[in-house]
Formats: sequence, structure tokens, C-alpha cells
Amino acid sequence: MNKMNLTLDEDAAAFREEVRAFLDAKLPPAMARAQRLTTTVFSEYELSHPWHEILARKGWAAPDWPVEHGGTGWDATRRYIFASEMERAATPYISPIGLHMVGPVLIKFGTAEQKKQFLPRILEAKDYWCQGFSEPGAGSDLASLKLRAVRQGDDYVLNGSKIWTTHAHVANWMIALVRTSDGPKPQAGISCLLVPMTAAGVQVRPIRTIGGDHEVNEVFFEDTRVPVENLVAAEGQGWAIAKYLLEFERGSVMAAASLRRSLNELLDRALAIDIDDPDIEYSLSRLGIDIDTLEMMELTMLSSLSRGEAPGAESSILKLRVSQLQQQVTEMALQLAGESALRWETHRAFHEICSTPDEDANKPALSRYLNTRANTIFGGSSEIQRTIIAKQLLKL
Amino acid sequence: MNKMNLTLDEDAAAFREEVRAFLDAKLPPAMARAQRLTTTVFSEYELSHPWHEILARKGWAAPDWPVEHGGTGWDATRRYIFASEMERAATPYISPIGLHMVGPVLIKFGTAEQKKQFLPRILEAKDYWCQGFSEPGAGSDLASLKLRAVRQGDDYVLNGSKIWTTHAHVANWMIALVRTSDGPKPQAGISCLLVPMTAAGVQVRPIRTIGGDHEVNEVFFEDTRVPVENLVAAEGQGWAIAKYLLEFERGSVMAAASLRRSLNELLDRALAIDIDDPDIEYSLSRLGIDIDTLEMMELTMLSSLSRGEAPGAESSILKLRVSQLQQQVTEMALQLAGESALRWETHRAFHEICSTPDEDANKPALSRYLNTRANTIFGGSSEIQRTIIAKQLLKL
Amino acid sequence: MDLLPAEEQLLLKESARRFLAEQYPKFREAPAARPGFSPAAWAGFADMGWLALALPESVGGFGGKMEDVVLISEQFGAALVVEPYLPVIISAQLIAKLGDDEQHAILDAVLAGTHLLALAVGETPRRAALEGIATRAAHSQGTWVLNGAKTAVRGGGLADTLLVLARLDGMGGFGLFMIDPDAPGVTRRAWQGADGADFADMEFRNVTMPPSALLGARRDILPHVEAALDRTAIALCADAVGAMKVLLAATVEYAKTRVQFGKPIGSFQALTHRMADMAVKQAEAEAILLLGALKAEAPSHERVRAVSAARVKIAECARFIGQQAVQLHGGMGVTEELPVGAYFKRLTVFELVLGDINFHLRRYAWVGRTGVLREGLLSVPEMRPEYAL
Amino acid sequence: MDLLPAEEQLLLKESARRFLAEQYPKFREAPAARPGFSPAAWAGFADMGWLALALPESVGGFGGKMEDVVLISEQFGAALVVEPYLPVIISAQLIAKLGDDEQHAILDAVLAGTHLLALAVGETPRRAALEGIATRAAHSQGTWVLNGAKTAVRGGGLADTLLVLARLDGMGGFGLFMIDPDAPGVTRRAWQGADGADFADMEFRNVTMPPSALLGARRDILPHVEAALDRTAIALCADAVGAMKVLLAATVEYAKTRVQFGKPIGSFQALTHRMADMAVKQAEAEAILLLGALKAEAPSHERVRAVSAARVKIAECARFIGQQAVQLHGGMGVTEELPVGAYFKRLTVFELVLGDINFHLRRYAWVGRTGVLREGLLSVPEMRPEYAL
Repeated sequence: MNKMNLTLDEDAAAFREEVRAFLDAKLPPAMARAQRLTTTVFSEYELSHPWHEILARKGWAAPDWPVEHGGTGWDATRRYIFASEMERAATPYISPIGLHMVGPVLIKFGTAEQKKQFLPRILEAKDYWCQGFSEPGAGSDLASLKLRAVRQGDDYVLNGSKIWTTHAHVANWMIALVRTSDGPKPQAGISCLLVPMTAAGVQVRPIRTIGGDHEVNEVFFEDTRVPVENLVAAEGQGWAIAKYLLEFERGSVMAAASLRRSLNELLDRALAIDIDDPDIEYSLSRLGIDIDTLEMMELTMLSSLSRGEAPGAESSILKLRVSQLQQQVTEMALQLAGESALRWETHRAFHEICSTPDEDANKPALSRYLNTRANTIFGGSSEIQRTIIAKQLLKL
Repeated sequence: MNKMNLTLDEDAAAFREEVRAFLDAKLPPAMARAQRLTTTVFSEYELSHPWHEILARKGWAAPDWPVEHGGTGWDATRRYIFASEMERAATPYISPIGLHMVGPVLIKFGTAEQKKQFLPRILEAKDYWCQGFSEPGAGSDLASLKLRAVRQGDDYVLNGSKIWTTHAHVANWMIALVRTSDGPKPQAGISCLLVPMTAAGVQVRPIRTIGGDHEVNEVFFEDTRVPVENLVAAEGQGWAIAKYLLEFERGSVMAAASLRRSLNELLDRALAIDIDDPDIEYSLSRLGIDIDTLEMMELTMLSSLSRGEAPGAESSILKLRVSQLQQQVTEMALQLAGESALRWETHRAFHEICSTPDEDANKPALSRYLNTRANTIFGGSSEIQRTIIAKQLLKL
Repeated sequence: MDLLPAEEQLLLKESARRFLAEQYPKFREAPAARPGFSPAAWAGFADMGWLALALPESVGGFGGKMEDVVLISEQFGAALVVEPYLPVIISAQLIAKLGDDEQHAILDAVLAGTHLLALAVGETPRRAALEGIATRAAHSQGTWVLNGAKTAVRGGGLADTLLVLARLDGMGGFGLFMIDPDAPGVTRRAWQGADGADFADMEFRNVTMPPSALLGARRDILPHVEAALDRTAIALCADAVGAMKVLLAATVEYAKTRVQFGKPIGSFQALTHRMADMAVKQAEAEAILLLGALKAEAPSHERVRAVSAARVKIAECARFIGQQAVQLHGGMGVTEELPVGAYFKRLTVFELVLGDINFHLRRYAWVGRTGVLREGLLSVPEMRPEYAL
Repeated sequence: MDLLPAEEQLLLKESARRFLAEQYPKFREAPAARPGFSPAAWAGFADMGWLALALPESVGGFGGKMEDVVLISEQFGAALVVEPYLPVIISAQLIAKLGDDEQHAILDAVLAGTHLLALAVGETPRRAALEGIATRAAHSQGTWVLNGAKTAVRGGGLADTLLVLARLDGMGGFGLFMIDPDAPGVTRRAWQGADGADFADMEFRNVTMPPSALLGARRDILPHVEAALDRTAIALCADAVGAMKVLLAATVEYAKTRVQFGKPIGSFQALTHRMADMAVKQAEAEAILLLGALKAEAPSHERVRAVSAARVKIAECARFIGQQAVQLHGGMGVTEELPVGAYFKRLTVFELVLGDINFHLRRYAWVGRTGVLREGLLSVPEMRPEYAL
């Protein structure tokens, strides 16, 4: 066999069959439908929690953790196959904060005590974490964060606020970046704390998204006391931890499978409604080609990861394209829905108020289109990604 | 009649008929065809010169000059109608340098002697002017120009070079911006000189355009002597003169009529070749709508001009859109031509080597597409226009 | 030829702007008995003369033109007005044009602001050829019997009288029927659009109507309805232009004050140039809106060219300006915390109604085949309004 | 699954890059006896083994795959090579695949670099269904008689033997004929494309050919020709990717050194972000090129999906990168003074040949109807090459 190829080897092919069989058997169709009708980035807790438990029972909840902490020991290709198959089957999204952020951070930086206390509960879906990085004045510019944590005896006392905190209203823990000191280099005064959301002085204010969903929040801290044992690594290490997470996340934006599922839904839809508009076919083909291209970029990155190479500005290219394509998919769905998407629904979840294939396709279309505008803003805006690409790749 | 309207009043309508009748009678069809097959911005001298003479005989060569110097006395609406009808009929373009730059500059800044010497010869097509503003190091940033003019007795002695000088190879005069002194404010050292192209030490190097045409040149000056009488206004007034020209040119980018003629040619072409591609119809409609929009912007500006209001950033919006649409028209022509446009022709003018409607449409398509890339660069690049719009209109 | 607004138009626009800025937020804050409708606001609209503006003098109107409606509509977009102004006045225009004296009687209450109308035409999720209408009325023993369904009728949930387009069974042609939405056999499900405006779906099952329910002669009704849809479309274009102007201004303002990396984001060139492109789109939208307004009552080919051109161009501008306004507002742009969200939704609704971009591109191309696109806009037309007011 | 090039592919690429960088400019500077062809360059290509690269070992080739041709072609684009490499090797592949031993004999001279081939298929200014071919061959008393015309045949002016696709008169089906372009009845008009490459239009009037001119069985010839066009298309995609890489690099370099308003223009954010977008397009072009290369010999649906996807995406990237490279070079970009002009022309030619973007969009949609688009790319295929080498 030629070295360059798109063919799964026998073992990997068998693994894919195993994953498919598992999903066939264990993913309830109603759960997949509910996920298809979700308009938010995260799945609602009611949807993701039971799925997390199913995965945990199978031992597949944390593929990227080391085996000793409950990981699966899969190589990069298997992890990619697993993630892609879940997208293909429309499983609920499990919140990444616990499994993909807190877990890796504690495994790398945490004390033995912290690992023991938190890792199993994350794995088994007993705790639900949120992430407190952004602040009202610090969006793309994280170094300027202000939430103050002052050491008083065995506690840090927190005052300030976080914003865009996904699912703060259901989480019982937050991993937060806080300012423990000032100085000429703002990055040096940032620390990482594990904050119980049940602590006194924590207040959660819902921020309704443009699509009408309650997914994110502003979180206020007023004299909130957090024990010093909840500090991760040393004071001032917050910036290093944030950078580690960023590195860790690099190459994890793999979305071709999810986009292809959306495209297939659009193709089905276009067939079902039989619009007299030749432009629709051109647009769907363009989208298909864009997704083929994205998948090739992902698989190339996967090939690099498999050889142990660290991705660079390629991650920014992927982030940029994925967010753009996610927006295009929702635009197309809206175009296909036409006036059927006009109606403003306040009830969530959508799967509870839709009862026909038409409604499944049309009712969530508008909220999804609106919410997806956020994809080019959060997680490093497209403008930030372009700056990274120009600097790192073009040396401009 | 309601105040807001798109209807020509009776006099203006009659004037339009008069212009149409004149063009019907006096514009040779071969001349119009030659113009349609031109791939350059200016028409070749051999094409424009006879047409200039025809207009001069009619007394219509310089509509925007004052009547006492040979202007027509038309109001803004008539000048617009006249220009539009010429576009519609595909008359050759008369080089604007003499009539629209040197004329107005001399009328405003020139001595009585200069006016007497130059204006009638411009009007009657006896002199042919080129313009020397840009230099290799000074493109968008005109203030940094370097061509040095040192006073020696009754002459200025010129050393340096100009670039992008359209038709320097046929012109007998150049209106040039030169540096007569250095200083902290570079603008203050710029003067305006009238330079005979026949003077010793003037050398013209052709610059072949990307489309294969010889339209622009680099012009070198080596100890070229120009009498001080050829200075326009005082030393150091060059920047003010350039700004006056810019003001004067504002609102003169009126291109809807020419674009509509091109669109009509595309519509004819699409009908003639009967391509099986529904996208073509969408694209042509989009182009039609863009041109309708442009025409409305032009007519709105004309309404303002008619009331004596000075255009502002609107000129930049027009420049931006006109150049983009000119490029789109050529892209569309190229798409319609397909492989018929592949062949590289070195012979100019095209009307001499085309002999069928197919050839008329296909042979010049590629050169025109390539050359038109310049439209978003010259005369203030699109980037410069965006900066002007942001600054002047949005106060950013 | 003059495209600058006349003094009285500037006055109309300024009085609308001021009234809506000063009064409308109060009306919206008061608890509404019916979603999408403030009686106080509506009474204000009547007092301002806006209900009478575009009706002929013969029925008590002021005889104004669509240009005036366009001016008002632009201010409605800027102020996010949700009341069903357009359905009421466009329906009233149809009654004035096509009705007899008896049928005109209803207009007094409409002008007084105590009676609402809606025009029920569409039956599919997108604008289509009217010839495809399936709702049908049968003539039987001196009465009409109506069967069928209509979707997404703007103002349909609030209307006291509906104008329903139906195929005339067994006799060819179509008719517009004036119907009481509470009549037996009518089912009406009202809902709110993403812009907060009232819409309704409705069904008709053996609804019996007297002969007087039929408006005007039946054979040439479709061109009148098509013209009414175009008048609605151009007024909605104006609404969108009003909304996008507010959005661009808000975005520029936000960019001047929002600081990231130690500088206002409005000083980053990439964003500055983006906003310049938004300004270009706004200028284009305003220009083509004016064409649509001036041609809203022109002969049908000219009207279709202008209205469909406006609809395409303004929808594209609305999408660009809306999406970029959200993007430049960053996180706050994708919430309901700032007005930017509401304006973006309004522009999105605008894109979805009365035919999408491709529908209007095809329509523009169709009229192009008549040759009407080949000439410039500055013509010497004899006004031959066929289906205008 | 592995998408990183193997060691020997990197070597092939690097040796091609070095040979072309060091040798090719000299070849081009030497006065050419025939436009678009340097005998010395061609001899070099033969020496490098590139002519044999993708031919089966049975006829003296190295048995390489299209991936290798793609690697070479990318370097040809980067070095602006004009010689008719693709027409020769793609035609040779067809002869190797379809010919008998007697017909294979010609390949020795081809491999030696002393005999050139060209594939004459198209008859209209754009790629169309092969079923529409009008050139026809009639069987008459033991010989074939050919009548018809072909346009824009790449390498057609240089070819020593032409492969001409023709309809078989009166018997259904199509045939590929090996023809001497100097035979009586053949008129050939050679010309140069905007990229400097050789093309020709040709006419056939009662050209008589022996039975041995017909290549292979006649009934299933079209799929082989279609596959050959696709192999050409993907190699041209590689050529375009090579050209766009040079263009982007040159633009970035220019932006770092060209000073305006006291700063290098590469420090203006709007331009920086534009170049970032160019880099994204380049990455996309490279990614989809790889798909096309890997699927160039796959079963036809998979091949069509991959090749048409590559053609669409790379044409769009080529246009964006080409136009922006010119724009960012300012005035110098629109002249023949800098190489940017030649690269832009090459990309423009690429867009025009072998089917435009819309043609390939329709082809992609067509194959989509077979369901092949609905699955991801990472498959467990059994290789069933139908019309491959």
C-alpha cells in the first residue's frame, strides 16, 4: 500500500464498526433527535447527563485522559473515529469543561489530593463544571482580567465577575482564572482556582442569547471565600495553565463529521420540499466541497498528530473555517425554511414542541442561525485567528 | 409633479434627443466598434483624435470649461446626459488630461499668457497631454514624490522619473508635479510644471500592462530644462493644485451608462451562445441590480451637484463600486467566453484582428479582464477609499 | 429629475422620527392586551395622519404616494415598531381601489384607528406565482363558500377584517373576499414573529359569505394583488433600511468606545475597513430603495424591475450589515442584552418574507426579457399606472 | 490512513523543484525553434524520468501513480513550465491502456522524448458531455474516414501524433484514433495561450486512416476518455496550487518591503488579514488537491466527486489569491514587469480550461445524487478502479 492513503487499516476499521455497533445499541433514537433539534452549543444538562452516564458505564467517557485516570488508551486516529462517529449519530454533546479542561489541567498541574477528589467525579458525571475565564472588560484580551482573589488566612476572597459562563446555572463547580496580584506584567498576576458554585456570595445572572436560549451567564462574586487548597499549581500560574489548555485544545476542533451530518439533513430537506430554484443545488454542492476540504485538513492534522507533530497556525485555519461553515449551514437551513422559520418560539427544548419532520426542520432554524453568529466570536474571534495566521504562518 | 422624480423635464429630454441625433449622424459605426474592442482605459490616440476633432467642430469638446474659454454652458444635468449618451453610443474616450486636468488648472491658476498659449490648442486637439504625478516610490502616498526641479537662471532643471504615465509615448506635453524644495512638510516643496515632452533629456520607457497593452510608461528626466514661464502658480503650490484637481474630479466618476452598455453586450452574448447554466442568469441579474443601484447613486449625486452641494465621501463610495463593477463585468465576459478567451494576442488594436461577432466578444475578453484589475488600484486604491469613507463618513 | 427629498417630505420624516423616539418606547412598555399591538400607539398613528396618508381623498385619505409610506416605514424600522401598519394600509388601499360604496364604508373605522385589516394571500413558506393559489370559493345559492388555508398572514391575528385571495370555483379567475375572522368555519392561530410582530395561520372550512364579500371584478384581480404585495415589499425594504442605519451607527459608536488590547477596536484597520464596507452597503440600500419607492406605482414591468432590484440588493445589504454589526459587537452582539440583537432579528425576518433573494432575482431576470433592463433609469415616461392606487 | 507524503515523494518533489529552479530558466532563455517548447528542457524531463513516471512497467514506464504526477505538476506551476507534459503523458497512458502491441510501439519514442502526443477531445469553448461530440469517423472499404473539428487542443500544435475522439458513423459508439497531424486533410492552426503554452485548433476533412489507427475497443471508450480528462484536470489543479504558493509568498515578501505612508504595507491590518485569508485559501487548495490526487484512479463516482470538488475549490482559491496578489502588489501588479503578472495569467488560464466552476458544481451535484457525498472521506474501500490506468 502506498504510504499516502485515505484508507483505514483493518484494526481501525474494526474499531469503527465497534463504535457504530455501540451507538446503534445504546443511543436512544429520541436522544439523537433531541440533539438534532438543539439550538445551543452545549447540550442541555438533561440531555447530556444520561448520555455521559452511558459512556461512563462503557468506560468511554474520557478518551483523552491517561489510562490510569480512566482514559481509553486509544491513539489519535481512534479518538478521531470515535468523535466523528458520535457526531454522525448525533449523540448529545457532553460539556467539555470537566472532561476536556479541568481533567487535563488537574492531571498536569493538580495535587494528588485534587486529582483524587475531582477526577473520578468528573469521569462519572457526578460533578458538572463551568469555566470562568472571560470578563466583561476582557474578551479577546484575556490578560486584562480583573476578578480579584485576596488571600485571607486559609481562604481566597473573591470579588468581581465573570461573563459568558456556559451552564453556570447548572454547574456545581467552576474553574476560574483570578487576579492574585498586580504588577507591570498583567499575565504574571493570574492564578487558577477551583470554585464551588454553592459558596456564599456567588450569584448567577442569565444572559439570554440572541436565539432566545439560556445557555450563558454572568457570574458575580461578592466576598466569596474559596479554600487555598483549591488553588491549582502556584499563585501566578494561571496564565501558564490557560496557555496549556490552549495548546491542548489545538487540533481538537474537528467538525467535519458534524457538518456533514448537517449537510445530509439539508440534502434531505431540499429533496423533501422540492424548491424550484437551481441556485439551491449550487449552494449545496459548494457546501459539500467546503466540507470535503475541511475533512481533508482535519485528516492531515490528524496525520501530523499521529506522528507526534504539534499543530501550529493550522489550528487557527481550522477554527476559522469551521465557524464559517457552521454559519453557512444554518443560513442554508433558514433559506430552505423560508417563512416557516419566522415564528418566535420561547419554549425550549425544541424536541418537546415539534411533532412533524417539517417542524423539526423549520422551528429550530431561526434560533440556530442567530446563535451560530457567536461561533466566529467566541473561542478566539475570526479576527484574532487571522492575526495569528498572519503572524505565525506568514511571519507578518 | 412631485419634487422627487426620475423624469427628465421637457428641455432636458429635448437636449437628450439632440445629443442622440448628433451621435447617430456623426459617430462612424466603425469608430464605435473599435471603441467596444478597446482593452485599455484610454482610447488609442488614433481613435480618440478624430473623435475629438468632430466634437471640437460641434463646439462640444469641453462641456466643463467656462463659456468664455470654449465651454458649452450646460448645467450639471446636461453634462451628465451628454456623457451618458456618449457612453451609450460607445464613442472613443478623449484623453482627460488636457480637457479635464490641464484646462481647469490653467483656467484657475494659469497666467493670461499660459491660458492663451495652451487652452485653444487643447480644445482643438492640437496638443496631446500626459500627466506626471506618480513616481516609483510614491504611489498612494503622493507627498513623498522626489522628481527634483532645480532653478538655474530662467530654467528649472529636472532630474528623476515618473511612472504610470498614460500615453507619454504619444503626448507632446506633460503636466508634472515636481519637488522644488525640501523641508519638514514634504507637501510644501511640491510645484506644478508644464513640461514639453520634446525637451532634451526626456526618455520614455514603455511599461507593458498585464493585459499586453502599451498604455503606460515610465518617464525619465536627465538634466531636462524647462523655462520658468512653465511654472503654474507659485513655487510650492503643486500640492494645492493637486488637491484642487481632486476636488474638481469628485463626483465626476459617472460610469453607470458605460456599465449598462457592457451589461447589454453580456446579455446579447448570453442569448447568442445559449449556455446551459442557470447561474448565468442569476449573475446577470445581480449585475443589473448593481448597475441600477449605481445609477441611483450617481443621479442622487447629480441632484446634489445641481443644487450646488459639494460631494464628500460619496465620491469614494462611487469610485469603490464603479471599479468593482467594472471588474465584475470583465469577469463575466471571461466566463461567457470560456476557452475561446485563452489565446494570447499580441496585435493591437483588436478591431483590426476580429472579424466575427464571436471574435469581437471573445478575443479582447482576457486582456480586458487582466487590465481591469488596475481599476481598484489606480486613482486611489480601494483600500484608500475605505480609509476615506471610514474617516470622513463614519468619523472613525 | 431630482432625487433629493422635498421640504414637506423632510418634515414628514422628521415628525415621524421625533414622535416615535419620544412616544413609542412608552407605548411598548405599557402592558399589551394583545401581543404585537399597542392601542395607544395605534391611536397615535391615526392622530399623526399616517393611516390616511396613502389612501385616496375620495375615501377620506390624504392622497399621498408610496414615497411617503416609505418615509414612515423607514422610521418604523429604526424604532422597531411592531404594529401592523402595512397590512392595514395596503389592505385599505385595495378596498378603496376595488370596492364599491358599501364596501368603502369600513374605511371610516380603519381611518379612525378602530378597525384593523390584513391581506391573506400566501399559502406556502415562500412567495410564489399567485396562479398557484389553492384556496377556493364556490358560488352556491346566492352565497359564496370558502375553503382553504393561508399561512404567515402579517397582522392576521389582530385583523378585524381579512382580505382573502381565493380561486373562484368553476368560473375561472380569482377573487378577494372581505371576511370576518370570527365567522363560523374560520380557524385562526395567531403567533409572533421573531421581530415581535403579529402573524397568523388560518383555515377556512365551508365559510359562507354574502355576495357583498367579494371585492371588485374578479377577472383582473391578480395584478392588483401582485401590485399590493410589491407595495408591501418596498415598504418593508424601507423598514430594513431604517433598521440597518441604526445598526451601523450603533456599531460605529460601539467601536469607538470598546477597548481591547489597549485601543478602541474602531482603531484597528481591518475593522475600520469592514465598517466602511458596511457604509457602502448602506448607501447602496438607500439608493435602490429610492428607485423602488419612485416606481412603486409605475407600469408593472418598471415596477417589478425596481421592487425586485430593491428587494435583492437590500436583503444582501441587510445580511452583511446585520451579521457584521453582530460580529463587531463581539459577545454582547449575540445576546438579547443590547438592541443590536433585536435589529438583527428584524433584518432576518425581512429576508424571509415576501420572496427570498433568489425569487426576486428570477423575477428581475424575467422582466429583463421584456427589454426593460436595457435602458437607463432616467427616462421620459408617460405615466401609465395600470394597477397602482 | 496517512496524508503526509512518504519519503520518496518528498525526494521526488525536491528533485523536481531543484532541477526546475536551477535549469529551467536557462532553457526558457534560449531561443525556441517552436513556441511553447524547449527541446533541451524536454530532454531534461526525459532524463529526470518524468515521462516514464506514470506509465505502466509493461510499456517501459515506472508504474507510478497520479500522486507522483501531481507532485511534478505542482512544481511545473511554481516554475511556469510551458512544455506539453500533461498532453503527452495522459495520451501515452491511454495508448498504454487501450492499444495493442503494435500501437504501443510508438511509446518508445515518447519515453525517449523524441515524439510528442496530444489528446484532441473538445469541440466547444467549454467542457461538455462527451456524448455531444460531433467529429465522426466512417468505415469505408477497410479504412476509416474522419471529418470534424477540435478546438483548444493543449499541445496540439507540437504533437507528432494526435489522439482524436470521434463518433463511429453508423455503428454507434465512439473511437479514439491515432492520427498524424500532417496527414492529408488535416488542417492545424497552432497558437499560444496566455500562459505561453501551445494550443491548436484543427479540422479534419476526409482524412483517411488505416484500421490500425483505431485505439482499443470502441464501445467503452468514453469512460476512459472522461477519466483521462479528470487526470489532466487534477494535474492542472496541482499546477495551479504550485503557482498560487509562489504568488502568496511573493506577495508576503513584497508587503514586508514596500513602504507607503512611512510603514511597510504588510503592517497595515486590513492587508495583513487579507493575506491571512489568502493563506487559508492556499491551505484549502492543498487539502482538496490531495483528495483529488488520491482518488484520481478510484471508481468513477468517487473520482468525479474528488476531481470536481478540487476543480471548484482550487479555481475559487486561485481567483482570490491571484486577484489579491495583484491588488497587493499595487501598480506593479498589473504590468508584465514582475512575475506576479505571469502567475496571475497562468491561474486565469487554469480557470478557463476543462470546465468552469459551474460545470464542476453541476457534476459534483450529479454524483451527489448517487449518495456518494453523504459519507465521509475516510472509508474502507475495496479498490475497484474501472477506468484507471
